[in-house]
Amino acid sequence: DGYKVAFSQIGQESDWRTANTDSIKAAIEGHEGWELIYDDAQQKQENQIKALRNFITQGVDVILFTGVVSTGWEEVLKEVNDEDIPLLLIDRLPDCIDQIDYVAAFGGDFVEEGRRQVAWAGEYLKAQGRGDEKVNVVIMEGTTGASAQVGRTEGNLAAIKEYPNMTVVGQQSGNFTRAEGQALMESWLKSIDKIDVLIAQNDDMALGAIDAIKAAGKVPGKDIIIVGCDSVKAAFDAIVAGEMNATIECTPLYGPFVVETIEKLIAGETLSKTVIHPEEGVYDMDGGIDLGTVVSVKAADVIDQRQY
Amino acid sequence: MMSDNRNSSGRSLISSILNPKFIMVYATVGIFLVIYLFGVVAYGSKGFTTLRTFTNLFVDNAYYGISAVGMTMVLITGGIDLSVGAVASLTGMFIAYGTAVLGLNPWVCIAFSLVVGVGLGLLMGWVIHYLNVPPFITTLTGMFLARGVCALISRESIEIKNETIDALASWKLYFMYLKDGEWTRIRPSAFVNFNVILFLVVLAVGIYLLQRTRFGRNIYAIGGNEQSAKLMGLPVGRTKVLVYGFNGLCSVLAGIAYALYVKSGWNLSLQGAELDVITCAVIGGTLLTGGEGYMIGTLFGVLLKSMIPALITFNGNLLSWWGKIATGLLLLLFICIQKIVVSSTERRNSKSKKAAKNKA
Amino acid sequence: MPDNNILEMRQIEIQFPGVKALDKVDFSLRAGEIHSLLGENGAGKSTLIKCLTGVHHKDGGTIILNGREIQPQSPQNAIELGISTVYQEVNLCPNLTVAENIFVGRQPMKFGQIDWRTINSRARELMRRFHLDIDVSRPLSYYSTAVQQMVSIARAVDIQAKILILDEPTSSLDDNEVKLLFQVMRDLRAEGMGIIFITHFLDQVYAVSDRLTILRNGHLVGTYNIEDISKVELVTQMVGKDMDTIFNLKRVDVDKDAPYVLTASHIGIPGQVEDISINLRKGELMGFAGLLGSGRTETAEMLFGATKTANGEIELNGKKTEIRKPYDALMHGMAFCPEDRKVDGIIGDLSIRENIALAVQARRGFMHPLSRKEQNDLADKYIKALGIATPDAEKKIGELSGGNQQKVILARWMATDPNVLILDEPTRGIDIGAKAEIQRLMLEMCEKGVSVIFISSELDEIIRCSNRIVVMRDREKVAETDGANCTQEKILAIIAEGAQGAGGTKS
Amino acid sequence: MKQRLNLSVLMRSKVTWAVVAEVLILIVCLIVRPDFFSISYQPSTGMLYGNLIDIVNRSSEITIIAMGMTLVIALGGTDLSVGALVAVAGAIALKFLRWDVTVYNTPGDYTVYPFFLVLVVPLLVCIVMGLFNGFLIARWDMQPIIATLILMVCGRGIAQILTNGKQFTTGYSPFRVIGQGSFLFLPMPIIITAVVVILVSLFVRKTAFGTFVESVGINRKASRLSGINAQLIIFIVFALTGFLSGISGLIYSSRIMSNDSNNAGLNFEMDAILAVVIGGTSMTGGKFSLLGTVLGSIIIRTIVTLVYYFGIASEATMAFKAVIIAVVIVLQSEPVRNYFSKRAASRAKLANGGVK
Ligand SMILES: Nc1ncnc2c1ncn2[C@@H]1O[C@H](COP(=O)(O)OP(=O)(O)OP(=O)(O)O)[C@@H](O)[C@H]1O
Ligand SMILES: Nc1ncnc2c1ncn2[C@@H]1O[C@H](COP(=O)(O)OP(=O)(O)OP(=O)(O)O)[C@@H](O)[C@H]1O
Ligand SMILES: [Mg+2]
Ligand SMILES: [Mg+2]
Repeated sequence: DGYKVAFSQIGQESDWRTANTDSIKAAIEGHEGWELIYDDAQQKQENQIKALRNFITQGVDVILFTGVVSTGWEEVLKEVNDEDIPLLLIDRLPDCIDQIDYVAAFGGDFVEEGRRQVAWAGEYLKAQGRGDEKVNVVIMEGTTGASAQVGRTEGNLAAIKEYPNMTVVGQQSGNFTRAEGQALMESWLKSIDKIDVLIAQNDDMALGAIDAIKAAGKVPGKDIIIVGCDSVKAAFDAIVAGEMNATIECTPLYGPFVVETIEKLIAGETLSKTVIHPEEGVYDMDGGIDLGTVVSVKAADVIDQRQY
Repeated sequence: MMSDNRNSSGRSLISSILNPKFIMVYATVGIFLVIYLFGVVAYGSKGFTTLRTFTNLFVDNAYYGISAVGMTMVLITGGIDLSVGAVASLTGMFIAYGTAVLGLNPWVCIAFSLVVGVGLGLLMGWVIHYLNVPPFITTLTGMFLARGVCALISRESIEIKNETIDALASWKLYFMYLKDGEWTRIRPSAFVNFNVILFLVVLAVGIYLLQRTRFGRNIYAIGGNEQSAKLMGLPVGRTKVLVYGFNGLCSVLAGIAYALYVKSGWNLSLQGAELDVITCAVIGGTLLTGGEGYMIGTLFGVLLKSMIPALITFNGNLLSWWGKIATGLLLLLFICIQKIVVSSTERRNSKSKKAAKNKA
Repeated sequence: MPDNNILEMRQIEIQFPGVKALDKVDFSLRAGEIHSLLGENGAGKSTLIKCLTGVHHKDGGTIILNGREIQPQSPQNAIELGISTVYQEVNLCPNLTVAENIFVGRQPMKFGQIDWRTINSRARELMRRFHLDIDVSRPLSYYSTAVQQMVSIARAVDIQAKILILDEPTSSLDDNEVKLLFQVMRDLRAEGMGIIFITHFLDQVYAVSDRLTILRNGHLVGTYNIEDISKVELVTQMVGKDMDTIFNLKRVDVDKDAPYVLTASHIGIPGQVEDISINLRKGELMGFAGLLGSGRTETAEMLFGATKTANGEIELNGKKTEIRKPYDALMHGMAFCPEDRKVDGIIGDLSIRENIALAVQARRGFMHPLSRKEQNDLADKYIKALGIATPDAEKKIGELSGGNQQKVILARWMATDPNVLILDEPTRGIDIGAKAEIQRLMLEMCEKGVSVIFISSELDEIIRCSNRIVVMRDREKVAETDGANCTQEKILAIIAEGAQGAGGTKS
Repeated sequence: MKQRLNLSVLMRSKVTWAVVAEVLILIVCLIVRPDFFSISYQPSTGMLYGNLIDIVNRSSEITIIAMGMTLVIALGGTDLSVGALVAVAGAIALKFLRWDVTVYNTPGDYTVYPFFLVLVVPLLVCIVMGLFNGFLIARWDMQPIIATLILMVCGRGIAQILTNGKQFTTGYSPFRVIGQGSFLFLPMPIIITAVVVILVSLFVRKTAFGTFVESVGINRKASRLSGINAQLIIFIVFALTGFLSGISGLIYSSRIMSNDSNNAGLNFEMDAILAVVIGGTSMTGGKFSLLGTVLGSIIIRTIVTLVYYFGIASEATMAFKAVIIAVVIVLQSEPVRNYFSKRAASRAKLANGGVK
């Protein structure tokens, strides 16, 4: 029997997630001697718990885990610990991370991403010489309660304080979907007199909003600055077409990291427990905006290398 | 276990075991066994045959089961309740918010949830019966309301950190065996927890209520023909209101079980659970037209429905959506069986009508 | 009036939207009497008792039970007050067992649990009292309507109330069963119970009751001792016309050489009805006689394609025809008024107009709709022709009385200009006036050359109207006789003989 | 007198209460934010622009489905599969537009298969799925709610598996026209909806189809015995509902130029049923009102739009919706209507007496 790697994935709710799944699947299935047991929980916590329990029954060798919510994993993860199965936490990390044993944790920094979104807009305005102009910002949130929404909102709001010229005039949920992003933007354009910046907590909502902005007779990317998140291919296209301004990367390509970690694990190395954040970029129309932790890259330059 | 097999003579015992009204239950059990056997053959080597797989069916689905008990009653009256998932979710939220944010005693939260859940159930029952609003619409509104309140309380998932809850959640009864004079857990460990016990208790209460009390028989009568039940002098209004109240209670208990299961409250948890619960009951042989259904059937319905995702996970390579498709097919299969059984008993009925008539 | 009235209803008024169902009606019942309540369809009989049992709430008047004024709120309330009722439509739960139907709501309890053993044994005893030896632990739906009717009577009797109400309990019982029921009623009377009995069979009224009350159009006509009123007088009081004008009907003569319009040879469904052959001439009225459950309805349904025929073939106007569904029959000029008009006939929430136009429309297909004017014309024509009592054609058919509903369904089929008209118990549950009216219409159709198959459980009306009579027994056609010189005795003899014959050869 | 009586008849009608509810909601808006009602012409897109337009525009998907749902409910059933069919239609359309997708491609203004296939295949598949529902219900006498639950459960799975769980995007401009184009100064979905509503109404009311549906819904057996082909009627109604769900799915996916099998049509079945019921059609079957349904659908969308417009926290959306629907439904309930109509009648009597 091969080395059994079990992966409990949240679901297939977006392009990002699909890319994430594909990356990990490809990496593990491509590795000689490894067998992947994959479970997709369809965005349901209970399904994930069931899957984890099932993995234990099957006696897998290592479990990759990302939780649909941040809470409520203690019990089942302890069970995993009890059975001495190494646990690899990826992407969305559980709140109980301090109380359980894991071999490594790897995931995006949602708060930082949220901060970057606002910071990009702020710096961009400064670069345009509009640094002192009063601008109205709307924040289009993701599905309420999802850890990405919680983290990014925290980052968004914290960063807004750094830019006194920005005022939040709207903050509602577009549920991470294009359709709702579109409908929400449509309404905002009517209820709010002036919108200068749209911070959309994922690219899908931003892409939806672009259509609504066009329908309102405004020019997306010019009249309204649009900052998305995730950096999916469609967002790159929109940026290159000049309809969107920037997207903050949140990479789904965990495959290489996962393989490396598991190999180390098999080799018997001890791993550090500090949470590792992947290197992520910021992509925009022209590049060169300095956000402190990262400098933005021109989207058109890298669009051909994008995998998802 | 069932109602009528307490007949005095042996002849009637056999005849009541063979009573066509139990056929659907047998069908459920039969399909369960077939699929279980399939699992054994296909994934036996992966650990499907372990006791753990079986106990996990209970441990992982106790909250569905608890809710399905109440739902079965509602369905037998000929009604439907779409609010169960939302009420359960709301219960989790009350417990999480109450203990984590307000620092209340969990029992206070549970008591409060019971008042709200049962109250909402009773209210919906009242609206359904006395205002004559269809159950589908009434309970859909109830679902919106419960979800809405849930989201108003908190939109983030709240972790439950409380000693009492922790103790309840982590209490487990392991299956042991004697090895070298010492009790050892079987491997992979199999256990039952508080939720399973709660489920079995609720199930027992459900059986008792349905088969051994006037209240339960009134439920069947209402499902058989509400107008007749009324003319027979049965307390139709009261019974219906109480049934929705009881279902509210079950939803709250399911919510508690779910909260113990995930130890958190989240406003989006258990979305779509109502249809899963209804599916369990239907697979268990309960008719949505009312008047037919047994708790035992529902139990097997729950086990059957939860075995499908388990099999998909054992396979480990299928898109989980195949699970959905398999559930749909199972439903189809089941209804076909139901159809065949019903039409064959009807045929038998018409023959026996002839016989009875001749005798008379 | 002697003062042992256990029940007095005074000046009862009930108003339904658009109808005054009861207008200042008085009614009284003594202990130890059987009191018949009579009246045409829609006279308000059922309404009066439903008012007593709390189904409807009265808009005026007082009800006094044992000297105390009561306000029954619900049937439950009425049972508590000692009033036990068998309603007009069977009101039991088909999914519950026979035993449970008898005891539901008042099950004997033991140790906080229902005592199933007692329920079943007591139910078995009770059914034996009605000479029914059936398995009481089977669901009610397992048994025929007659058994169900008996179960519902058994339940009402077992409640041991002071007042027992029977609203048309005999409509689906055969003679023996009716006799049995009367015996039980007399026993109960002897025990001092007051019984209210509603029926459309006048013979039964005379057979069992002590007094009778007549209602007409929601008004009280009067209360009489049974000895004081003759049948003729009674009918006159009920209908407001006298008996002769009602039953002045004549059989239609048929040409002996008239062509056959419908020939069925050896049709049947194994296990249900077998080997039925009939041939029907143009303009002929063929009566189907037989006991309840003898297979007449099934034969009619087979002819009309309502149930699929397994064997045999049907010829229409000399041509072999496949009739697989009612639509086929309709297209071949057949028409069928089903037995259970509430369940199989009326479309309750549609208007009279829509109900009348339905079959014509079905024949044309939905892509060729009748215009509103055509529909109105049809409706007006038949409302007038059949004397349907309604303020206008837009009234919902569900709100009409039974007899008028039956006429609307007849109108639905007459509008299609059928060659063959099958009427299954068109007069069941219908008052004498309407009954005569329907028979008259039937004969008129024959006169116009329509062939009619007429199924009825009342031999006298079959004999009165039919040209030929088919006698059925045990799902078989046992004889065919000429209508003109046939008597009740002769048919009964055929049925009885068939019984011996069948018993001899088959078992 | 006549008029007074009519008032009491009006009070008895459920549609009246739906109108009252919608008007009340809008009056509240008018008081709080008069600018809610402004409509202007948007030269760049050639469309009228305003909240009211949005409400009608965004209600299109539900309205179109609810046309079919009205007939289904008039038949005494419910169709739970419509939402899943929306997802299926979108998935197939995008699959045909983007058959070339292997990994993640740039959405260009092109289509892989001819455009008519993109439109026709999803609709055909939806019709077939509708026929499947119809088959289970008409031929096997299944209860509609259960029969359609099968596809509700499976449908989304089928959509996911068709697209292998991926979300495709397209830039094909003819496809964009369906959801984002304009005609006669109005957004295309409004036009499509109007056409659907008119065609369905004509089909139902100018032929005898509507009467047959009501007849079968009230008493299927009696209808059959009267010569109506009840099975055919059921087949047509479910196939039509499938077809309309397909149209709705095309509009939905054209609005976002992508398929989204997770979210497309999510809970549409509930909204459509609500729209029908608020519109005054009884869930027990029988008489129905298509116009009422349109109104019901608009009421539901008005609520959502208001939530967005007034910036009501998204947390409150559900509760807000619940309260409004609860009020409408209680107002429409039989006892309440009877109460009002009795009062109207007695007031009419009083007034008459007063005059005399
Ligand atoms: N629920 C109701 N709503 C409106 N009208 C009704 C209702 N029930 C009965 N009616 C009307 O009241 C009148 C009396 O009806 P009722 O049923 O009492 O007649 P009946 O004497 O029992 O007739 P039958 O011999 O046909 O049973 C009829 O005109 C009937 O149409
Ligand atoms: N729906 C049914 N289901 C089962 N058995 C039935 C059904 N209808 C009739 N039967 C049985 O079939 C037999 C023939 O019934 P049918 O109705 O044809 O007789 P009938 O002569 O018309 O009697 P009736 O006067 O009661 O209508 C009866 O014994 C009856 O019990
Ligand atoms: Mg009556
Ligand atoms: Mg018959």
